[in-house]
Amino acid sequence: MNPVLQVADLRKSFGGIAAVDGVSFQVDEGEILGIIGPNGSGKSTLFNCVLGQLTPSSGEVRVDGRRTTGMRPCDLNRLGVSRTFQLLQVFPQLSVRDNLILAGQEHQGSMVSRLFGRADAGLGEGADRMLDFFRLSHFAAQPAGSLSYGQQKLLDAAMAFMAGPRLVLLDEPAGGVNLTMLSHLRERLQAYHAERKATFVVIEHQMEFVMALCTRVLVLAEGRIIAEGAPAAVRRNPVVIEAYLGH
Amino acid sequence: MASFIQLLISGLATGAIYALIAVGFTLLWQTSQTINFAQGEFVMLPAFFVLAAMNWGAPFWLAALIGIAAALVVLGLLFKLIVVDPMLRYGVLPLVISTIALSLLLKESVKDFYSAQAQAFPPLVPDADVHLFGAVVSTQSLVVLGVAIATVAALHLWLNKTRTGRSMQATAQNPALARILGIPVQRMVLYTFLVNAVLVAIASILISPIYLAKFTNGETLGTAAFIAAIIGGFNQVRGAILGGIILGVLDNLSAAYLSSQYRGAFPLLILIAVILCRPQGLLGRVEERTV
Amino acid sequence: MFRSGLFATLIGTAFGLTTPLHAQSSVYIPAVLELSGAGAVSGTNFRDGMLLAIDEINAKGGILGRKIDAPLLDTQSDAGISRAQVQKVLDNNPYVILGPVFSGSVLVDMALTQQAEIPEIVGGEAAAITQKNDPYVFRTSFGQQFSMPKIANYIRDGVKAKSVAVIWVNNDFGKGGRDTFVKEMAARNIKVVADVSTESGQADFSADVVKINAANADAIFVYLNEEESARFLREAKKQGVKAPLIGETTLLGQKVIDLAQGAAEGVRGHVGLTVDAPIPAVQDFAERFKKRYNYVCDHNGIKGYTAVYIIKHVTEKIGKFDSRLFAQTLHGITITPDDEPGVLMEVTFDANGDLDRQSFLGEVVNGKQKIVEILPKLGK
Amino acid sequence: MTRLGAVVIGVALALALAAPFFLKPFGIYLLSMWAVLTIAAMGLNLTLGYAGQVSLAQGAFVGIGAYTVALLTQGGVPFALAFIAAGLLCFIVGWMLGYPALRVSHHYLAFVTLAFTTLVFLVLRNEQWLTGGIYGINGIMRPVLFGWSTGKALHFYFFSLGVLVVLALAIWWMLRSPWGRAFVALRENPIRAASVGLDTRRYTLMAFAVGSSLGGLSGALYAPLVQFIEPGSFAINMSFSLLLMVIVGGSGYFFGPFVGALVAVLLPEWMRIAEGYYLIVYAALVMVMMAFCPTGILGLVDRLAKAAMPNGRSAPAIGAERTAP
Amino acid sequence: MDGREPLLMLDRVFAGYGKMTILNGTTASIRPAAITTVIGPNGAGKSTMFKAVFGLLPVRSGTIVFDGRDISNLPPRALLDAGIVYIPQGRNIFPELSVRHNLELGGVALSRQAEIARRIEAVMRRFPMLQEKADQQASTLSGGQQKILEVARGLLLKPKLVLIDEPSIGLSPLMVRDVFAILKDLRNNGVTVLLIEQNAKQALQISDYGLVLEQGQTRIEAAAPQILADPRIAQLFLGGGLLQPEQVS
Repeated sequence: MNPVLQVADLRKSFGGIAAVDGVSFQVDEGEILGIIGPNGSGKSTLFNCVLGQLTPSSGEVRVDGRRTTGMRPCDLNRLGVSRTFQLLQVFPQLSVRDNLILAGQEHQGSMVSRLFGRADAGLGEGADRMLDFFRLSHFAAQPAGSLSYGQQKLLDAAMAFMAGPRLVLLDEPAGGVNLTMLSHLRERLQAYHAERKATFVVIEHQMEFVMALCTRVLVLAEGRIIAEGAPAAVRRNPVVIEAYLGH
Repeated sequence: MASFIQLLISGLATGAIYALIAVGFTLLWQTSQTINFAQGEFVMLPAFFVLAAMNWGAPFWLAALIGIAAALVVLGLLFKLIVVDPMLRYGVLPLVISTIALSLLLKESVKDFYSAQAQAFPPLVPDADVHLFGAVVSTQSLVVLGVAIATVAALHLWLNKTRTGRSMQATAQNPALARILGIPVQRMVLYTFLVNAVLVAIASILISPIYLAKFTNGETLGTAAFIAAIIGGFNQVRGAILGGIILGVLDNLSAAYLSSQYRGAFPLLILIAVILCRPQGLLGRVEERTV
Repeated sequence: MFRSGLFATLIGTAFGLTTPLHAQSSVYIPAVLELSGAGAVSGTNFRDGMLLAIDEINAKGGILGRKIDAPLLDTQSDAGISRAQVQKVLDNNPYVILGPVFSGSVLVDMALTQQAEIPEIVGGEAAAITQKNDPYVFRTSFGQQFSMPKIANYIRDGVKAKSVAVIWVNNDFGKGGRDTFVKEMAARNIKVVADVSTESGQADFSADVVKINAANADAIFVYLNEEESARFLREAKKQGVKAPLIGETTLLGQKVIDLAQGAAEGVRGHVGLTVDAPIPAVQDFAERFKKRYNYVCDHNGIKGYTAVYIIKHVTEKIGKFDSRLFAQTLHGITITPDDEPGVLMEVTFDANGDLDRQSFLGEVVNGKQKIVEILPKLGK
Repeated sequence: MTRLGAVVIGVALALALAAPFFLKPFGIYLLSMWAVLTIAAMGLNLTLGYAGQVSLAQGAFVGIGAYTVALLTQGGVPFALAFIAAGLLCFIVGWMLGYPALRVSHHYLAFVTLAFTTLVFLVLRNEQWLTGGIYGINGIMRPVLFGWSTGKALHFYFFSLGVLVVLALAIWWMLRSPWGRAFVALRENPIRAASVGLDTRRYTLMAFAVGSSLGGLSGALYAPLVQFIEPGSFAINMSFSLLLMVIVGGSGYFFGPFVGALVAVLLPEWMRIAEGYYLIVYAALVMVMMAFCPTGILGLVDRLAKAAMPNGRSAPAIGAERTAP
Repeated sequence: MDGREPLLMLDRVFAGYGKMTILNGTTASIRPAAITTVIGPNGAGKSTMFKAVFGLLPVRSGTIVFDGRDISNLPPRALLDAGIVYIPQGRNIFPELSVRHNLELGGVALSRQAEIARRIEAVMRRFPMLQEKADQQASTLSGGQQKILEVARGLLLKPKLVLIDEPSIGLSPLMVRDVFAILKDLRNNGVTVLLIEQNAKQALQISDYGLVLEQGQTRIEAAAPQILADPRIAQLFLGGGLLQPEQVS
């Protein structure tokens, strides 16, 4: 199988303190990798380094074999890496449909063709299908800010899929989402994965969610990988329990 | 050399005034995110309070006190209550427009209700010249420099040596934490407005004997205060002082040695350079941003 | 709904503004002046002098039995707004327009008044105003092309200077004066050794005085607005400037002398219009002005005052309110105080709209402007 | 666009076309000034209201445009070419001025652009060989287009109105294209925008450049309208006025600048009934307006309309949705 | 459990940010003169609970009773006066002020200057490290020293209840032990401590009681050893709710 994402010996320190301390792993095509770990274990820093929001202190990141360390987030996205955010990050003043079109439009044509071409950049139908898929069609014309929290989370996830990405990094997709919405979200993610053979990396605290969704789990503590394996095995691993509950 | 010292000393005196105004400006920014585009007019106005009091027959010292008191009420309390408070939660821009309108209002009011003419203003000390290192310095400039330094020093002492002053600093540095500790944040914000009012009133009384009191005086002073505040560091009292002095000296030196037609351009170029290379200002600290 | 409401109000209001407010019993002589902004001092002086004259005339029954209706329109010292205001008054068929004072504003308004054939009596002193063959523009004081030669002659013959430093304010007034002055100096083979530009509203003149002192000129020509003149004089005194300081009306006025607090002693220059002129009518006017407005009138006050009386005289001479005839008559006319006391001094208009009067060489002695020489009218 | 919106636009346009026939030259001049300044305010609304970049340089761009047209037409270049040159020059300068916006934002950017405005003023004033210096440039001719002279007030008004309509349509087109969505995204959340592939750097520069070029085009009309330009007209006060137009009208609303410019051009004239005190009254009114509707007039209309339609789906007067159309 | 009245009681408290509801009817009874540790997975609402108690987040419904008095939605200042002190997560010092002045700001709620000075002296005697560095800028302290400064500052008011959120984050194990020792000492002096701790095992070891939050609801309230021994705790952290929670809308 082809590795979609390869992270090699990644380090990132802030003022002498290593938040990510030599992390290496790879994600194969079609995999759903979960990354878990207690607060402050470096999950978000790791994500931000992979996504180009932060420049790693050392180490490298490859996407489809191509070195992407230090690339701008927008360029990475156009290479097919998309993401969702931990806190709500939709564009509240744009309509739900426009949020989706926006998430795909930069992958279409050039600056000039986007100015003179169609207003929906040819993404209208795609957006409508995505709305359907995430059961958001009813809200298409509403400003995204008027949606409930869980619906906005769904929209956030839908946006990540708009451009047909190679790799999706989901940052706490379940955070703050109520249980009904949560199972809906999980079910939709699984459905999307099944349909498109997409590759996911998920950071999540909601263990039930991780265990149900992921095929493989990495456990991060104090900036290092302390365990790796199938969800059920990781869960029983005493090292992991120790990391979570303290010494 | 003598002329250089001449320029340096008058630059320092002018710069000290800019510093006074810039300090107040940064205090308002720190505690309430107010960019006061009327700050120049705030300096122009108290001189007219003093002149009005003198017209009513008050001796100069009393008139000066009345001027400061009036500034406290009008430029401190009323400014906060009427102009700033209602608009604070709508972000910076509406307040910017409002202070721009306020500057017009103050200018026009002085012009219409007092006079369009420049007014002589009584000096704090009799005018005399002192020779220093081959340069001639008027006692007035020395007084300006002295009082400005003393005022800033007093403010600095107050901010650092009194409990209230430290509470104000705490409010400016971290309002959320200040609230948790029970510091009356709103009252501290009011104090900064009052401090600003006192600073501009003192600046007004210091410069008016030299600049003359005129309704348009604020136009250049306000801009100078912005530039000084930014060069020095928008969130630092010390920075504003440094910025003011750099600006005053630089203005004089560039007018004398570079180009008088473009004298206004040099501080602006420095300003742009500072913003682009060191946006937090020479002494400022980086404002934390959350990603 | 809201927007259409705004538009309706717009049209309504614009109508309201353009409906002539003056009745037949009055004559409409609007004044477009710098009442706010950088030119407010000049504009308000002009206004106060003008209103004094109007009240005097109206108290005596007006012009040809009609009261003067002179609404004030503020240009905010901006040429674009001044143009709009002149357009506004032109829509109401004015008899004559007074103002503005800023030369830049005059230059933009002239095109409109010329087109409408309405005379405009202005306060501007830039040479260009009367060099455009506009038969409808008239000055109230010397243009710089008349005053500068007088100063130049004085510097050559009176001061006997071989070199001169010039300090000027970088607005249209100062730049215009400076350019004319430098030309006159060149014509007289006097070297300009320092040419210092200052900002309007500038407070700190130490750098400028340092530069001027370094130039070591035989004389220093100062062409600044009043407050700046005062600030400059104080700095010059402080730094011990030795060379004689020569200036124009804006250097020798009583206002400057008061503001400079002793630093104006010994300053000399040419004064076109001054309340200190040794002419009883002028001093009498100055007193009335001071009594009414509680401040000392400057040359702009005299401009406003005399402008109104010139209108009165010419109108009474032609016997009717005819704007074109007014302009024709004003060209080449000479008005003496005997004909019309309100003009204060004998004045002659030439074919370009420039005027000619006596002027003065003055000096500041003991805190007062002392006239040391009366320069005759050029035409004599 | 709702039917109500279309009706309001139609009525407004009809009024704009009919009004001058009921007005004397002064009224027409004011309307022309409104049309010309609306173009500049529309540009600033793009930079500030849509893309979220605070600029105090718009007045300087009006100045650059005005001088470009004045100098070129006096040098014999046809107006149409000079007009395009003004827009193009401001586009380039605006693009370059956008670079600071990539490094700093908010008040810092405001001060950089404020400094730029003052520098432009100093250059216009001091480089007399080129710009005529403090004397300005007088006698700027109004253009003759295809044999049709715009010398008369009424003709020039229709010319300005025409340019305004064409430019407004162009901007409307741009805002309804993916660019408009991108600008709003840039304003609301630049980090998120980058994560969906938006080249925030390029769009920021583009917002600055297009906004500035509208300022230049406005200046290109300002020069022949007033027929006289001087550096002082384009000092910081012009930028302040344009900012006021955008904020008072409603920043980020498509028709905000139209309303804002109307207020800024007409309000001082209305206030002249307060005679000598009119500027005091005007300033006080602006302060009151900011206190009571800080989101601008259209923001207020929007709010009222939403209050009137409790289902939250607003269909108020056109342009009262603060998003890309 | 002993028969003493609880010092702090939460009764079906709802609170959250914007559209997000974090506390979904949280209920708790905190015993006086004891350490109670709040544990639970991330996002369970632990910090939110503290903020709601301390008046930093509006309580949408439910009541919070302290010392027999309803304190729901009182401002922080009133809560300080009532005897509650809150020490949030992270660094909460004024870096540019001296250590002494940082301490002093903890006493703003006291009116008498002399009293504050006296208490500062007392606190400094208790923490000699602070005495040593009294006139240095607080930013020169190490992370653990800063935490001690924060705790010491909180003690200036002689509070009845201390809310302390994740004091061990970013501290070395040695430092954590010091901080925990201070908390134990407080409890021994009659102060009630409510503690949030990621390091659940270690925290529970010094605690008298434990409180387990999940999804903004209280799952277990019991004596600390009992919770330590509960096999469900590991499960709670590593997935699978304790109880199958009812649907939350």
